[in-house]
Amino acid sequence: MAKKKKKTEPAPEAKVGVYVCHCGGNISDAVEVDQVCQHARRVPGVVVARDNMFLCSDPCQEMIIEDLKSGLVDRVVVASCSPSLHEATFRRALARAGANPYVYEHANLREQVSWVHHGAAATEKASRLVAAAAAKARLLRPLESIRVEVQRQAVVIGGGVAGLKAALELGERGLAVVLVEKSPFLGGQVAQLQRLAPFGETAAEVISELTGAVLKHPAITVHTCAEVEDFAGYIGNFKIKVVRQSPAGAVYADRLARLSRSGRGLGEYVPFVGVMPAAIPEGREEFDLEAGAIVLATGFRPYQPRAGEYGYRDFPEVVTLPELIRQLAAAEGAGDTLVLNGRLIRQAALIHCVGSRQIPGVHAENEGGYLNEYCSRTCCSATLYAANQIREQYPKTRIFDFYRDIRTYGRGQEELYTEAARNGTLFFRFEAGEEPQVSRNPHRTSNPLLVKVRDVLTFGEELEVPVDLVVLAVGQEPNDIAHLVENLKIPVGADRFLQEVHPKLRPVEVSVAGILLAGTCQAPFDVGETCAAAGAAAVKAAAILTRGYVELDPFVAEVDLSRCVGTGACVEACLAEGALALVNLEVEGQMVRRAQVNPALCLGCGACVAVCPENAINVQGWTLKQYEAMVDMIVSDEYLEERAEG
Amino acid sequence: MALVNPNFAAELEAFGVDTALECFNCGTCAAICPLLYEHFPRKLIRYVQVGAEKKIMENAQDLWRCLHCGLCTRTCPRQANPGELILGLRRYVVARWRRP
Amino acid sequence: MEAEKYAGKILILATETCAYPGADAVGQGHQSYPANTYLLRVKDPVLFPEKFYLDCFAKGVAGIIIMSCGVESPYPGSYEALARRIDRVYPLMKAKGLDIRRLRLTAICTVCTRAFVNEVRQMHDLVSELGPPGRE
Amino acid sequence: MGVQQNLKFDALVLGGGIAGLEAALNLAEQDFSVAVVEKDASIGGKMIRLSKVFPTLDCSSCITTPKMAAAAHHPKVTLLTYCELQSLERRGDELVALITQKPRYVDLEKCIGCRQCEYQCPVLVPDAEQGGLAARKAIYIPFSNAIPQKALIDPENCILCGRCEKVCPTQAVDFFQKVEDFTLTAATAVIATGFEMMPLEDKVQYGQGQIPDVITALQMERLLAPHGPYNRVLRPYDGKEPDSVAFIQCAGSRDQSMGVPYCSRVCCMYAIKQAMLLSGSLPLADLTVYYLDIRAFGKGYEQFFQNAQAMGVNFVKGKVAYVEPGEGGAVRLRYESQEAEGGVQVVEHDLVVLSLGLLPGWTPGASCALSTGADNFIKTVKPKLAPALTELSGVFVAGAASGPKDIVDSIVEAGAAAMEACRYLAARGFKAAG
Repeated sequence: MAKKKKKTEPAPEAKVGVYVCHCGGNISDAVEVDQVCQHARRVPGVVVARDNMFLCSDPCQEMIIEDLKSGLVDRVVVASCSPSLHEATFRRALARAGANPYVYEHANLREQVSWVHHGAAATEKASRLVAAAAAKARLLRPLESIRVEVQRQAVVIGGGVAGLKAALELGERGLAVVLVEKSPFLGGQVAQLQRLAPFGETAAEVISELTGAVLKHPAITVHTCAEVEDFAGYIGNFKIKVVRQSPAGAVYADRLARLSRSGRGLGEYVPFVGVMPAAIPEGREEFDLEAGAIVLATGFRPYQPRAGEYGYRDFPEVVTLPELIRQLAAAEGAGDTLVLNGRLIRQAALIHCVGSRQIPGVHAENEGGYLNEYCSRTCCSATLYAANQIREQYPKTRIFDFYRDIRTYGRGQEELYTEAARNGTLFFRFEAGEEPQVSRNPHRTSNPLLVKVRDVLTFGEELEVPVDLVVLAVGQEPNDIAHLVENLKIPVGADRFLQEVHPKLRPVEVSVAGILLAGTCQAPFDVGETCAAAGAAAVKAAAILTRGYVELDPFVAEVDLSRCVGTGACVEACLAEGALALVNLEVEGQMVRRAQVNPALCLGCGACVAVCPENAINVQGWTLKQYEAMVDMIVSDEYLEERAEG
Repeated sequence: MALVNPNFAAELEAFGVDTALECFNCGTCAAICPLLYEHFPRKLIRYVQVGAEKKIMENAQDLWRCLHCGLCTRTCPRQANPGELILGLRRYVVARWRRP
Repeated sequence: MEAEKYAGKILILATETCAYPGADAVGQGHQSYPANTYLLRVKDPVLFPEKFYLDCFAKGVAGIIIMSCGVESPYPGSYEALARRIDRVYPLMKAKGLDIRRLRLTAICTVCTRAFVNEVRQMHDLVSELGPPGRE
Repeated sequence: MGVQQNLKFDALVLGGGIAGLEAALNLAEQDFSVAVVEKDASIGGKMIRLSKVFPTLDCSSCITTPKMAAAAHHPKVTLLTYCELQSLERRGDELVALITQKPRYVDLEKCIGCRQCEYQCPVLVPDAEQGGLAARKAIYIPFSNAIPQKALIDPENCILCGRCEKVCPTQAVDFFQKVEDFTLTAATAVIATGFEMMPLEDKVQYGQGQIPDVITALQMERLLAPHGPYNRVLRPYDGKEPDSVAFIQCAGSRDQSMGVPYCSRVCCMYAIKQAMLLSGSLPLADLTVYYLDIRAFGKGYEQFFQNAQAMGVNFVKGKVAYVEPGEGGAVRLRYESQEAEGGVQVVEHDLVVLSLGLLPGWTPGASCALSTGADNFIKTVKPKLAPALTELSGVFVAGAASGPKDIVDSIVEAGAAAMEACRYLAARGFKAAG
């Protein structure tokens, strides 16, 4: 592909069409779109400049297609929102017109102009950016995308519900799947629960069904005690180095002890443990996996309250909701009153939003300097579910629920709230910054703790509730996967969860093609939402894997043999092993040493471009000449001077 | 600083006040009430919820302003029957008046 | 911007995986910054030879901010190569009488909105203080 | 449109809103053939009718149109608009759908979308697409970015003057078009029938639609949309710029007295979003949201809510009990302020937006063996492990068809439903090409 002699000069016949979008006012409220078009018409090579309310709409795409088909234009510049949203849309439109999708350049007038600048300056900047794009477009040449064969295997990282569900979906779709789980267990955080809000399915049935199907599935291989050590490659051909070894330290000691106490064997579900599918490896084992797509399902961990937060650690009677769930499972069932660890619980307080919905300036940051500003989504329902469970089983145990907002948004959830009220749970509402205070009970009641609150529902009065137990409804935090994030080079949001490309356009994809997000590594979700997210990640992975190939952008280095003199500087500068080499070639009857690119391995970074004394090597679609032409347009005032033309 | 008494609501059941805890304090009853009187009737319902016995006695006169128009009961989103609760509270107050 | 103040053009070379989406995030947050800034999307600024920067100043560009991915570059080793190159550009700038602060190498991530605006503001203040390139 | 006696596809998607389109595209990306059956004259669903969307505030159209275009151009996707499902039943390995093609009175093949007919038509009708706040003609293209970009006649209002027929350059107008029934067989189906907004007429306390400056949230979407009825936010009563706008949350949701006990899930966020957009277009206006609980539960939602508070939007805890006309087009509200010094408040606002709840867009009734939950949305049988699963084997559900849902959750569910459908097809020997 790189051997043909190509023109590097502007194609004299290049006919650039410029299309400027109003974005329904998003752009046109700040930028004089018709002026931008007027300016564009004076840019060399531009044959037509049009504007429209919504360029991305079907009729407008048709308009561009028509201009291409009629031969009016052969290069297209669209000036609209960020290319991350619509560059692909318009490239596809070019393809539909029978044109090469790469004779296209995008100018970002929304995120980088109209949303950040105003007045004449905004219009001037827009005009210059459009002119620069047109100048680049003039130098664009048709490119062919690179077709890469795909390893028809997916690797799923994480063996919780999200990972299991994604693996099962792909396995059932007929694709090979390898699931890699760090701990010795499958089932993740859900295995730390008992019954699931709002409908009361058991964690046992949910996990057993998933692990049962996954472990016997011929297309799915499961590795526990396994961690991703190293990662390389690209969509279709990822290479993952996995290390399998006995987990260091005593992190899983409690669960292993519970497992052995239970008397259950490998593959069987044990409450608060999960399913251990295989024995813990003796030594250290390393192996490489190949994958066409990767599903990340690294999950969450419950927020761990700081010592002293609502009396946590100060008073043994203060527990988190996951701790309560565990204690409830072991609670003695006798009588109408709940007994936990031998203590009678006559009155219990549940406090919402612990470690969630924190507000800068109101709440204290943690040691890492973080605030969890987000809502953890699942705690309201989980808390109310626990309240109802206690009230039904132990009607003499009173429940007091302290909330900021009750967020029972989903199907069957508002019913939990209604049910809690019906069964006598008493609610108090507090404002952020006026959290309930938990202290030793100074009153002469036998309840050890006292919860004080300024209650919005009681007209702002200060109320006191003596209790035997305080339960903190802790939120979700992403698991610490710094090593993986670093290895895979995937973005993390300000909330520390993994960041999708766009919440609506590409909700389960990250900026690295071929890597998909499933479940609570992305945001707090409940089990149903997690399974939906896993399904969505699986469907995208399946789309990559089922065809057996993917097409990649052709933005790789290309040698201009008419200029290359074989200095080898590029080969020295190249950052990708094997992407560039000096080879013997016959050029005009002479055997010479010339640079040659391996397009499948070339990263397209351009390290070679800068060092070539002849400018004989360039990244296709991003050439130095194109950048120079763009700078020329940015500094030029010629096309802006309208008065000269009247 | 008032101590919450969760047993109070149960005591009132004898007077027919048995849906007070179903109220989620949205304020519809207070706003729809043609008396347009402060927080009535939610105020008394909330006092039942938290067991503020004394407050109910202090505000007992409010109970007799109610016209039984039924608007609160008809519009209550939780169908907690505020009109009926007011009647029950009247019975309670009558029974308790000057009887410790 | 006040009309009389010099607002020379600032070129921003923004990596498509880090700084470019970072600039988009600034836009999504509607945080305004000086408009004399022209952002070019690049796969990696390691592509540009020394001469490119000098040519830009010769053409009248008053300041250049390279917004790279830093050490998080998707192209391992590219940041180091870039940093070495910029170190070679500085003496060349000095030789031409250009204040070397007109060229800045930074790392901006996809959510570094505050850092983005700060960099732009600082360069904007600098070039309005220095005036057109070559006249410092 | 020609007579289509029996069409055959791998998959049927019922509903061409964002969930249906996403499901269809995911199926098509694995090379399965898909038919999208849409009851409206354009695909795009509710989303294409919105202004900007939370929490990113990007323009809804800009996100919907590429999906619409992608579906329209995908070689594996067939769009059947203006079609009503009569019945859907399983016959052995096949799902058989009986579908009615409603007459557009315009030949889809011939119409070039030039709108000459629309310009000539003398009949003006309130345009439902603009919340009834602007007019359209009796022959019309549904809205600017509709797909297909083709006209249709509204027979209720057409006076049969024939002007459109005369002016049409392609002779596409056909007054004799009839209802056509056809069957469609598929191996699997995804139900993505979405939601409808609760009718305002049902709400006695909120004026039953008789108070001019009490509008629905969807009408506010149109007022905020750049291509809306007035191109700016004006109140419908007298065209004045409102100085104070109120949002009434739970106007029909979480309310057993109104027959909808469930939470409609999206109203908090869309009200916050509308308030934020209003603070941009009416910077001096007072904006107040009356609420019971703010349910900002999704990714980035709570931060969005906090931003709205920081921007000066007032949030008042309390359910508005009653709405009545005030002086000069104002709207009077009554609510209880829960502050100690509060009590019942009677306040006036220039414009009031009702955050009406969501009802199912389609209920199967006798047309198919799917049942619904107590909330009348499609029942799912395995809400935890397989949220897309319905009672009928091979029939999956996505988006608001199984309960109110925001766009992000609908799109993710559409992916999950498509995955279930793909694996269902794979298990039955349907081979995706490639």
